[in-house]
Amino acid sequence: MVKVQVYVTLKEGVLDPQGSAIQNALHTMEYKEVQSVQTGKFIELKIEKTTDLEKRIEEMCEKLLSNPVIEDYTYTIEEVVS
Amino acid sequence: MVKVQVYVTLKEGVLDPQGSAIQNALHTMEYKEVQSVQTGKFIELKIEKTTDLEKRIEEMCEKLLSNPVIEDYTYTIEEVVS
Amino acid sequence: MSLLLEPSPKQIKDEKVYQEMGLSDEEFSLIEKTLGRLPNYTETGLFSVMWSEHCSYKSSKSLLKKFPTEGEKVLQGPGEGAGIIDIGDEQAVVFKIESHNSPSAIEPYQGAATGVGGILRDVFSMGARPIALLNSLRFGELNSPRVRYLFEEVVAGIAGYGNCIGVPTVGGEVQFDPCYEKNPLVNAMCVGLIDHKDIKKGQASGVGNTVIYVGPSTGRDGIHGATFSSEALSDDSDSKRPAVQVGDPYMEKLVMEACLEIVQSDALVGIQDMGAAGLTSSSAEMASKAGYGIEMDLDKVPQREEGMTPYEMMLSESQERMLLVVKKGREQEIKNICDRWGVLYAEVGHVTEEKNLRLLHKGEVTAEVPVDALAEDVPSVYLPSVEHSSFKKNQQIDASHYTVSDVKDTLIQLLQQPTIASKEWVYDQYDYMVQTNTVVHPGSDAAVVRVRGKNKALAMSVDCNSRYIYLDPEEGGKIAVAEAARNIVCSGGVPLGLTDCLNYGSPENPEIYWQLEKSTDGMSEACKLLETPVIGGNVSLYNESGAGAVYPTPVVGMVGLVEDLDHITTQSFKNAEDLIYVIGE
Amino acid sequence: MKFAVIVFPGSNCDDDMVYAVTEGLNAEAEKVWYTETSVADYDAILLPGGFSYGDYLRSGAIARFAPVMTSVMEEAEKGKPVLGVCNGFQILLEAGLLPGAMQRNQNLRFICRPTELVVENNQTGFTAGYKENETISVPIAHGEGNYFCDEKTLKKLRDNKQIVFTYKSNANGSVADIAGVINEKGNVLGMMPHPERAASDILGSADGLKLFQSILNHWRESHVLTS
Ligand SMILES: Nc1ncnc2c1ncn2[C@@H]1O[C@H](COP(=O)(O)OP(=O)(O)O)[C@@H](O)[C@H]1O
Repeated sequence: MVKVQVYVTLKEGVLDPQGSAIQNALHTMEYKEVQSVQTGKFIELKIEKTTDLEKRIEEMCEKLLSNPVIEDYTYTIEEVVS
Repeated sequence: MVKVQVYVTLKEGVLDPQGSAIQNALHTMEYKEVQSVQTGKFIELKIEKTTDLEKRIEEMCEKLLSNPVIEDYTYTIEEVVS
Repeated sequence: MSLLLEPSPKQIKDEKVYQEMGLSDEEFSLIEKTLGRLPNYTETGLFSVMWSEHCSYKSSKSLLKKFPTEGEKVLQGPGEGAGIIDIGDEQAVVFKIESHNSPSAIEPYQGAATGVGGILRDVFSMGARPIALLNSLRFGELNSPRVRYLFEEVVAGIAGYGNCIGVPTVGGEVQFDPCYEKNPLVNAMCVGLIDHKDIKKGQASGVGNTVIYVGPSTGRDGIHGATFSSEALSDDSDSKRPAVQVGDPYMEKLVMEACLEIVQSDALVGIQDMGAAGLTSSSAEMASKAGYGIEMDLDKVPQREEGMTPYEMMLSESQERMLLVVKKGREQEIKNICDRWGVLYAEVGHVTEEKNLRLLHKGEVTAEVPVDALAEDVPSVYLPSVEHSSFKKNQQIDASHYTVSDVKDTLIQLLQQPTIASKEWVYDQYDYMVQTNTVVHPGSDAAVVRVRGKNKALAMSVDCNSRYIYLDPEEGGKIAVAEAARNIVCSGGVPLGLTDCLNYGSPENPEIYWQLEKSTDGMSEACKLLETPVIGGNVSLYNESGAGAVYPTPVVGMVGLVEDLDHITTQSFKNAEDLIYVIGE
Repeated sequence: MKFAVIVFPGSNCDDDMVYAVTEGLNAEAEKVWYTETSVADYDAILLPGGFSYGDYLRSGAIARFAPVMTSVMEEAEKGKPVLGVCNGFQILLEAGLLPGAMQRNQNLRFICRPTELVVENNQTGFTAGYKENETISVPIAHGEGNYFCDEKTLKKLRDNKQIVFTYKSNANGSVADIAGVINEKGNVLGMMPHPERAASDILGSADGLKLFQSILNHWRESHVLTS
C-alpha cells in the first residue's frame, strides 16, 4: 500500500479570489507580515500498489483530481504498511 | 522571506463527503486500487520573517486557516530569497 | 510576452500577423487607410477585438435591423448595456440576454459563472438593481460522460455565481440534442428594476472629465476572448486555454453595490462594464457614442501581474471591472463610495475633444486610433445565403404515418426524455428565493417576481425550440417568440418586449446564413404582430465543430407586466373536479 | 424595540431580514455596517444570510473577525437575543457562540427548496409563538448546511434541549437532522432555514414570521416587567 499526497494549485496568472480574501483577513487581524496567500487543494489517497503506479496516479490527477485548464498538480508517494 | 505551506485536513471521525465522492468517481473510472480518499486544503503563504515566526503561524492556523472543531493542520517552513 | 517580442508594424503586414488575430486582408487594408499608416501591434489588437463578430456584429447587423425595436414604452432599445421598458410608477424594467458558449465549452464552471457575471454588469451598469436571472442551456445527449460533466459544471457555475451575489435565478430551460455535443450553449439573462431618474448610459462626454477604473486589477486572463468566441472550436482550442477567466462573485457583489450607489450621484457622467475586449470596448464605445475621445495612461491601470504590455492590458478580459466617466472635480465623492465597499478605484484618463483613443504607456503614446473607426465604422460583411439543403427534404416528410399505438406508454417515454423531464435537479441548485420577491418559482411556465411595494409583478421566460427552427427557420422563429409570449400570458402577464440570443453555426456557410436570415424574419414578424419590441440581444456565431453546426437556436427572453398580483396564475391543477379546457387550434 | 441587521461584505439577505421585521412585523430594524464597533443600542441582533467575504476558506470564517463581531459577542454574553440565519449561523459557529461546525452538503451541491421543520423546543425566546412539535414550512438555500458536532456535544445539546429545529426530511446530511441550535443560556439561536423568506403568504409561507414575533413578544414581556 502507498500513501499518495496530491497538491493541486492554480496555474500561474489564474485569479485566486480566495487567496486574496484570506490575505486581507490576515492583514485585518494584524498579521501584516503576510505578503501573499495562495490556496489549493490537498488530497490524500491510499492506493494498493499496482504496476504503472505513477502513470495511473498522473492519469487520476489529470482526469479528475485537478482541472488542467486552470490547475497544476504535484504529488508525493510514500510506502505504508497497510 | 519564508514560504509556509499549510495543510488542513479533517479530524479523524469527521465525515468527508467530498473524499467519498472522489473515491466513488475513481472506482467508476476503473481505478479500483484506490482504497481511501481524504480531501483537505493546501494554503501557501509568503511571510516576512518576524520574531515568533512559528508562534504566529500557529496562531493564524488556529484562528483562521483551520477550524479546530473539525480540522487539524500541519505546516512546513522554507526560506526563500525574496 | 514582452514588448520586445512584439512584431513591428511592417512585420504585422508582411507576415500577415493580423490574420492570426482574426482580421482579413481587406480589413487590414482598410485599417491602414483609416490611419494613413501601418498600425502597430497594440493598435492591430484593438482593431482585431473591436472588429470581431462578437463585438461588432459585422455579419449579423443587417439582419438585426429588421427587428422592431421601438414602442410606446421602450425607454432604451438596443445599443446600450441592456434595453429598458417603462412599467409605470416612474419605474422601468431593464433586461438583456448574452451567450457564454465557447468559454463554457472549455471550462464549464468558470465559463458559465463569468457569463452570469457579465450579464449582471450589463444590467447594473444601466443603473438598475438586478432582480432576477434566467438561463437557457443546450447540451449533447446525457449518455456521454463529457456531456454530463459539462452539464453538471455549467449548472454549478451558474449557481455559484448567482447564489453568491444574491440575485435569484428564477427560470430557464435545458435541452439535450446530439448537435450540441461539442458546442454546448450557455445563455444567461438578467432582469433589473430601475427608477426612471436613475437611468445611466455608457457615454463619455465633457472634455476633461475623468475616466475611472473600478473593480479588481487586470491580469492576463481572457486575452483575445472576443475573437476567440467568434471562431469555430477546433481541436487545438486546448492550446488557447489561457483565454479562460475566473469569476469572483463576491467581488462583483461589492462592485455592484458600489455602482448602484454611484449611479445616484450626479457626478457620474457615464458608466459601462468591461465585457468582451475589456478596456478597449468600454473606452472606445463610450467615447464614440458620446462624440468624444479618451486618453488613458495605462501605467495607472491596476495590474495583477508584472510586466503587462499595453496589448495585454487593453485586451484582458479580467472580470468584475467597470469604466466610469465622472465630472472633473467630483472624483472624491466616487472614490469615497468605492472605499466604503472596499473596491479598487483608479483614475486612468480623461475625455478629450479629439475623437481618438490615445493610450500612454511609460510616458509614450503607444496607440492612437479614431474611436469611431473602432466602434462604429466597422465594415459590414454581406454574406451569401442559400436555402438549406435539408429544408425541402424536411418539408416533404409525410408525418401522417406516425401513429401512437399505446398512448400511456408513449407518454411515459416522452416524460423520460431529459429535455422534457422535470428540471428540479437543476433549479434546486439555484437560490431562486433570495430578495424575497419570487412569487412563482421555477417549475411553472414563466417565473413571476413581484415589484416590492406595488401591487404588480414581472413575469419572465426564456424559450426556443431549435428543432422547429431547423425544420423551418421562418415558422420556427415565429414559434420561439410566440412560445415565450404564451408563457408570459399563462402566468398572468402582458408581454412587454424581448431580448434574444442568436446562437448559430458559421455564417460564412451560406446555408447557415440562410437559417439566420429566415429565422430572424420569422421572429421579426411575430414581434410585430405581438407588439413585443426587441430591446437588445446578443449574437453567437461559429457554434460548430468537426461534427457540424448546432441547430439554429435563437433563444428568446421575454418579460411581461402582471398588472395586479391577483392576476398571477400557475400551471398546476388546483382542485379535483375542476374543468379542463383546451384553447386554440 | 429595535432590531440590528448586521451587514458584512457579501451579505445578501440583509434587506430580506429588514423587510421581514419592518413589513412583516411593523417593527423597527436598521442595517449595521460590519465596521461599526457597537451594537449596544439595539435590542436584538440579526446576522443575515449570504456569502460574507465570498464564503472563501470556510463559510463564516472571515466574517467572524469583522470589527462589529467584538460587540456582537459582548452583547450575546450579556444575554441580548442574537439570531443567525444561514450564513449568520455559520458565523456564530465560527465565532464559537454556538457549538459545532458546518460542512458541505452531503450531495456536494447547493440546495434551495421549501422545507418542513419540526419545532423541537418552543420554550425559547425565539420560538414561544410555535406549538411544541409543530411542523412549519421554511425554505433552505445553502451549500454548506451539513451540521456536525461530536457525540459528546450532541448529547449535551439533547440534554439541555438546545436543538430547536430539526428537518422532517434531512437534505444536507446534518447530524441528528439538526436545522437550528441555541446556546445554553437560550439567547443565541442559529438556524440554516430562512424564516425571513417565509414571512408572507404570497411567498408560499408565513410560518417564519412567528419567530420574529416571538423575539418581539419576549422583549415586550421582559420590558414591561423591568419598567
Ligand atoms: N436552466 C434552468 N434554470 C432555471 N430553471 C429552469 C432551467 N431549466 C428549466 N427550468 C425551469 O423548469 C421548468 C420547466 O422547464 P422546461 O422543461 O423547459 O419547461 P417549459 O417547456 O414549460 O419551459 C420551468 O419553470 C423552468 O423555468
